[in-house]
Amino acid sequence: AQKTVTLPWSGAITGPTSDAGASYAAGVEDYCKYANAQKMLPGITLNCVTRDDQYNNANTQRNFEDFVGNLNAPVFLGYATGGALQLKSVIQETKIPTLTASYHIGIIDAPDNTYTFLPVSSYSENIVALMEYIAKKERGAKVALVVNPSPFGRDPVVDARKAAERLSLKITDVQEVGGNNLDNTALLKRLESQGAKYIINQNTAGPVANILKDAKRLGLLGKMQFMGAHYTGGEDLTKLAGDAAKDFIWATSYYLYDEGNQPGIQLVKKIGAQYKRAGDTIRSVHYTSGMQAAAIAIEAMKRAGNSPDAAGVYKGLISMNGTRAFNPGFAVGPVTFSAKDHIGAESQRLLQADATGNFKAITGAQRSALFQLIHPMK
Amino acid sequence: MTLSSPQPASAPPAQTSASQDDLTVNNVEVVYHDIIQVLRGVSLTVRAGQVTSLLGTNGAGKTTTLRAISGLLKPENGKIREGTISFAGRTLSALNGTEVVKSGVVQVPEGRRVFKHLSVEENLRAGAILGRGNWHADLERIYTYFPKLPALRHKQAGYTSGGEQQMIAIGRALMAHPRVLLLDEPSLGLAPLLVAEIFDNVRRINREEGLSVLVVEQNANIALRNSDYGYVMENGRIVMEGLSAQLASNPDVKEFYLGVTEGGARKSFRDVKSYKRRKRWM
Amino acid sequence: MSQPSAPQLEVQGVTLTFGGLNALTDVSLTVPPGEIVSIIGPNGAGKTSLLNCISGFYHPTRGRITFGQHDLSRAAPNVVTGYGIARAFQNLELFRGLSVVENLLLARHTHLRYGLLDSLVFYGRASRQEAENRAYVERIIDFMELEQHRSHPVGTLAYGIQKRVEVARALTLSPELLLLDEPMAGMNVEEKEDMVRFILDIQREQGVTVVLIEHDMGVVMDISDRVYVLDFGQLIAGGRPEVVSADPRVIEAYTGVAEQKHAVGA
Amino acid sequence: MPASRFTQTGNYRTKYQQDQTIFATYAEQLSVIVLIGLLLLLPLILPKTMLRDVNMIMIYAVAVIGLNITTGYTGLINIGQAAFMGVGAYATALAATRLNLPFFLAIPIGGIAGALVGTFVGLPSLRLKYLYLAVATLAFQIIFEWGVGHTPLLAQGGAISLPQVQVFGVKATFFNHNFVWYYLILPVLVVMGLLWRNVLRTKHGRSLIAVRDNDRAAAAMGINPGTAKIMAFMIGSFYAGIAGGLFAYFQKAVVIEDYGLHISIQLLAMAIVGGLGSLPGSFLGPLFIVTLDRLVGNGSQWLGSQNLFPAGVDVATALRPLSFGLAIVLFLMFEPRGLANWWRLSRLYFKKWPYKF
Amino acid sequence: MELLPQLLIAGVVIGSVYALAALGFVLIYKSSRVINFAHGQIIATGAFIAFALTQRGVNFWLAGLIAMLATFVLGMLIERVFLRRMVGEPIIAVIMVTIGLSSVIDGLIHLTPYGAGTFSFERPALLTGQGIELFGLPLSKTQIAGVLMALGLLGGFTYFFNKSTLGITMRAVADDQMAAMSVGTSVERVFALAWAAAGLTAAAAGVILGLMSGLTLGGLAGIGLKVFPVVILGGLDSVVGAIVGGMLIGILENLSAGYLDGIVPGGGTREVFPFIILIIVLLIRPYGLFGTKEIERV
Ligand SMILES: Nc1ncnc2c1ncn2[C@@H]1O[C@H](COP(=O)(O)OP(=O)(O)OP(=O)(O)O)[C@@H](O)[C@H]1O
Ligand SMILES: Nc1ncnc2c1ncn2[C@@H]1O[C@H](COP(=O)(O)OP(=O)(O)OP(=O)(O)O)[C@@H](O)[C@H]1O
Ligand SMILES: CC(C)C[C@H](N)C(=O)O
Ligand SMILES: [Mg+2]
Ligand SMILES: [Mg+2]
Repeated sequence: AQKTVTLPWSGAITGPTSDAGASYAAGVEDYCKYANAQKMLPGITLNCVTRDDQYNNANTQRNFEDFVGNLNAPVFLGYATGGALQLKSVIQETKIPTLTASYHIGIIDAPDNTYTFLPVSSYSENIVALMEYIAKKERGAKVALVVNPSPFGRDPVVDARKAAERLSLKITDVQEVGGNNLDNTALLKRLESQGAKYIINQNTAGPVANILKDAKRLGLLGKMQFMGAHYTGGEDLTKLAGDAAKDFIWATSYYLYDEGNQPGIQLVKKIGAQYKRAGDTIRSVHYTSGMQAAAIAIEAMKRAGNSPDAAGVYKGLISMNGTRAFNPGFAVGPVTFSAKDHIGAESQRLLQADATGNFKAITGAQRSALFQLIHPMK
Repeated sequence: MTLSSPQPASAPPAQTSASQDDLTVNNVEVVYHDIIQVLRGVSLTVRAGQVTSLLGTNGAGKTTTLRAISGLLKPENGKIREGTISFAGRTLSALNGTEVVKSGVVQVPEGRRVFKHLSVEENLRAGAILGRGNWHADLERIYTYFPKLPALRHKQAGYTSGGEQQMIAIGRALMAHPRVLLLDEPSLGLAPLLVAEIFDNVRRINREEGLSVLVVEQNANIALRNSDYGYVMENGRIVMEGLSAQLASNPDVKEFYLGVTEGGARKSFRDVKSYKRRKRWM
Repeated sequence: MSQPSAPQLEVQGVTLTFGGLNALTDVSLTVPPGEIVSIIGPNGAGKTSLLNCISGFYHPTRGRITFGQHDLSRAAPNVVTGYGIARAFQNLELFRGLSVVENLLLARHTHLRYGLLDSLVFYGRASRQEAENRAYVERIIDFMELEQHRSHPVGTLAYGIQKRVEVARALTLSPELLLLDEPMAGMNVEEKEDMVRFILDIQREQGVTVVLIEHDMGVVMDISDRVYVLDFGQLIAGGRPEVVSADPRVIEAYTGVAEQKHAVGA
Repeated sequence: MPASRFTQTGNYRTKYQQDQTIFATYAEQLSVIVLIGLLLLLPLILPKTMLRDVNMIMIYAVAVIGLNITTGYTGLINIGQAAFMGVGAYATALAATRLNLPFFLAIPIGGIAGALVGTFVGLPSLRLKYLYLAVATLAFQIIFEWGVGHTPLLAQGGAISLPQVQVFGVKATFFNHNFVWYYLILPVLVVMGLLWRNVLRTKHGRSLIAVRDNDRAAAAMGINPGTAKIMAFMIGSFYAGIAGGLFAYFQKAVVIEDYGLHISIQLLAMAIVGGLGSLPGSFLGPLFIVTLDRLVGNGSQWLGSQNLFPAGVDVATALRPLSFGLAIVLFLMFEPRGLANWWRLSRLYFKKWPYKF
Repeated sequence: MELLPQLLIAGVVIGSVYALAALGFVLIYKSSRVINFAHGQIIATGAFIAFALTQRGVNFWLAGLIAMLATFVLGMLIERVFLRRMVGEPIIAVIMVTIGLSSVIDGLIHLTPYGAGTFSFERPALLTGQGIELFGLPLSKTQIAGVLMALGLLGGFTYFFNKSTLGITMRAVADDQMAAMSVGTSVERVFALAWAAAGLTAAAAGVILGLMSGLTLGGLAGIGLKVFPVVILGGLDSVVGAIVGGMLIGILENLSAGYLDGIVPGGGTREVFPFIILIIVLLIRPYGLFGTKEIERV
């Protein structure tokens, strides 16, 4: 008989960061349905549940309790940094393997980090990679960090400082800028007066787009190089910032929609068409990342065989290494996990936006060696 | 010239001739909140060009009567359950406040209610909202009736004294070119001299503009002295009416409203007895 | 200074200014214990302002007000109340949503002496005192003949009754000095007579000193022991009623006639 | 004893002290005992996720009583009650994690911290009225959120995890968490409710109402309006602080988002729907708002699957604020006295039963 | 150092958007003493209506105009359906109705495709290209248009309230509704008009805001919160206060971002600075720079 196993996701389909969350949810849901259609898990029907928590932790918790307490989900797909941090101790207690959309390194830091995993490289690693790139281009360059006023934004600052020290870059300033910022003149003028030449963003696309537009108006785009971690870039950014996004450098582990030759992207297009998603949704990198998370979870269940319970899924996850690494093709490298390694696709690329708003790779897929030095795991 | 009045006023002779421009209240019953009955069949007439006074104890329903006429019951959750009110061929009881003012009946509310934060002049201009005539000229007209006001024109009305506020309130009502003016206790809290001044002014406007006036008063003395005809109201009913002079000599009115003994001497408040004579109409 | 049974109210050279406008200019007067003292004067003369100064709602710009040994010039209203001075307002200041009983109970606030902790447990002290003061309130209700309105929200009562509640509430404070600001405004002769009777009883039976603001010269002349006249913020006369009413300056500024003739007709 | 104490229809009291009682008739006293009995059994019959909602309702009820104290009874509009909850939550979290205090001490510390901050924030109420005060509390809410975000000690708004508690040898775990906390929250709520009910029948309670109705007249009664207002803020935010402390443990971690402006507004909505200035309303309001939210949430899952709406529309997200807002608006328009009024009417009905009125 | 003048200018620019948003607030408060917590949502509605129209090929300016008309009607409807019944109710009840409405409108917008996500206007020809430069600070044409629009509307309304009979009447209604009725004013019409006018200015603010920094529901509606420091500083019932308050808050925000952010770890002081100012203003001068002081006499 068919067993039913719940694959649950809770995140911001609406509310703050919903621009990312809505597409991400679609990715999770569609891949899950696709897995059912493909009978990926023999003898098992997935119950695909995506629930909006409106970026509200109380809702996230409630969803988690429902998923685990009532639906017996063996795995949890989460979303926001705040919710993930709040759930850490509960996850530790319930031993539910968890993958979040937030690539906040603190989620997999001790304590209570046995069962949490990042699907791809962390924000911190994104930023360190960007800094390595800067250091290669210009010795002793002045760098400023502009981050979201939340744990999500602040998190990579510590590692960035450490990296700067090793790379002898100078961090001139760290500023918090949120979604309500309507005018960045003062911010940019200050950064300019400090002589900062590289501005690294850790934010969502909206605030970054506003900064880019103001920088363009102030004629600063030529003088400053703007760059950012995973959630700053992509279609969202070019849609919002228009030509001001030109030359923006973006660090991410994912393949992009216009890389149609990649098998992962072909799958994205196929599934998107099959479930009649809007063009914008399919093009969004968050749709791809949703699929990545779902794919990892489903693969782990598959490896758990006929006991897809939490323990089985955990074992499935940490078996993904060496020859048994999992490569669904959505990100630039294979997903590898072990008891110690909780970062899936560590490799990432830097991409730069051209005049038409398309991001083109300027580096190959690589890991940041420096990051492992400044933030060793366990 | 601003002083010219549209209709030279010679006081109409007696109570007999009914005119088109009489304001008549016919057997009106009013309830608040659908249950509290306050008026129990009130009928009265305000003759064109005359000053009519309406006396009565606290809570008798005088203010309610004025509200019924001026269409201001609704905001207080009151409504006319029975009866009609008509003026100049129109049935006022079917109209809302704005329409009543348009048809020429304007009320000066109890307690004056000037617009505290507006200047004196703006208060008056707010009275000209219906846009009858030229408000510049009207302002001058009001200032001739109340010569104290021009000096205060830019002062905030909230900071003027009680008497001045009463003048502002009456002036404001006059800006709408009413044909009937309803005054609710204009003497409330005013010093004797001011009361006299206000009533002099009302009389003068009544004469010069041929304006009919219905004045509700507690100060029966001055009201009867300055009106042509009067009504006495108690418990939501008219209990007595007559020419003002006749009313003033009625023994009951003397005792209960004018505070004079039957002999004609003023009673002293020091000697009030606990035992009270019953009113004859009760 | 000798200590009379009830303290005496003393207003010394009080000036009150509102942004350039002098509401009161150098006003001095005395209210001896046990008397009924009236303050009259045209509208805006500053009568209410003077009362406000006494009861702590305004503070005089210059000058001093004392009540016994208490200096009132800078005291807050609730402090003044604590000294035994109660007030009924010109424009009703009742707790409109509360019943008559509740309004009067509030006036017992300073007579209830228990702390927040007593309140939290409501046992013993709090409970006992509440009951005692409730009894006191009922006596005032009887005295002011408010029985039938006892549990009605005051906002729904007729204006005249509300005025009476206002006085009753002031009386519930068990004051030594009672300040009444036009308690008879808007009443007809009959109702005024009732109110006068209450005021006289309060003064005679309870020995309360009364300061009364009133426009009805009949009432003022009949019941006052002493009358002060304000005009444009200045004290223009003061003394026995019959003397004051004959003062030409008073006639000119206020009454307009030598003696209030209640003759009828024009 | 007269049988009439069972079905008393009129007022037969002979002592003023009898007027003070909360539950006047035996019938009423009995019904309270039955109610408490039922409440004690509730977790045994309720599905698990609903138990979580009930716990939330009870915690919010504590905060709403507090909000009612400032806003309902004293008339000081407070758009920052969630921030006071937050103060309590953070204080509790610090006490539990830094001082290693047990929960029964850490939670009162939250209350005290709430009261202290509340007293301070209440100071502007000495000068401000109505809307202006409302705006000041709104400002406090925003300053609080910003301040937490800039305080490393408070994890800058990130999670501070709280330890699991152990009561009478029972350790709270993921699976009995709601169950254990139900029995911890319920008594707190009952006690907090009773305490306030007591204050209400004393001079302190009356003085707050007096200040709300007419602060000048209150001053003339010898009440210091300033003290009364500060006291209202103090007690109100004490309740909020206790609620915050409970919430911190209940959520297992403190994060700033749980104490944001939208929660303040939700608390206000609960107070209003329940009935401003009413104790039963403080329970009914949270019950109604949370239940409504759950019903609409579940309902829209079904609706969403019907494909009636354009792509990109999440039905639940649309309908939840919509229904929440409509609930507030409709209550204010048609039943401004809130659910408490229905409660009162139904009680009256049973009091007079079997006679109709 | 030219930083200071540049910060001031940038402050004025953003301040004029605040002023525009605040104007609608003031219009409603001035005539009905209602604080409208749903103003941000009305601004968002206006912006999204304009955006939806441009998406369907309507000319930008025409779309803006239609949006203003639409929110004009929306304002009127809100007054008619919800607020009219609330006349005479306690302040908190009325405030809460507007808070409730803000949720309702939020929900309604979520029912459209515009509830989630970020969008931006196709800039019209007139507003593209080089703007001007002041003290070395380049200003875009959009910004200049915003400032002009704000000043124009605000000037117009100032004149209206002080000089026209209808304007005076609107103030009179705010002061004492019953008295206003007694001289024949239709209080209902005045309220409806105030809400409608507020709606109209809201769409204007929304479109300008959308041009400047993109359209997200949260961002647009959030402006409703930013407006509080503005109106408290300027005076809740003063149109002039809205301009001055808006500009001042804009300037102060920029100054704090320019100078304080360097001192405060993490910066972001502009988010909170206006609210600190708000509290200070409330304590020193609760009725703001230009607001009317309540007359309170016992
Ligand atoms: N809005 C209202 N709702 C309920 N009852 C009301 C309302 N207005 C007046 N009443 C009641 O109606 C009765 C008559 O009131 P009204 O104001 O007409 O009396 P009045 O004769 O003008 O008295 P006064 O001389 O005190 O002004 C009173 O008993 C009053 O309590
Ligand atoms: N709070 C205030 N602010 C400014 N001016 C005030 C204030 N209170 C009173 N005044 C002014 O002080 C003067 C005296 O007012 P007051 O109310 O004392 O007069 P009154 O003699 O009681 O008059 P009435 O007989 O009308 O009650 C008036 O000119 C009034 O405008
Ligand atoms: C999941 C994301 C959109 C990131 C989100 N801002 C966070 O809190 O981490
Ligand atoms: Mg009346
Ligand atoms: Mg006075």
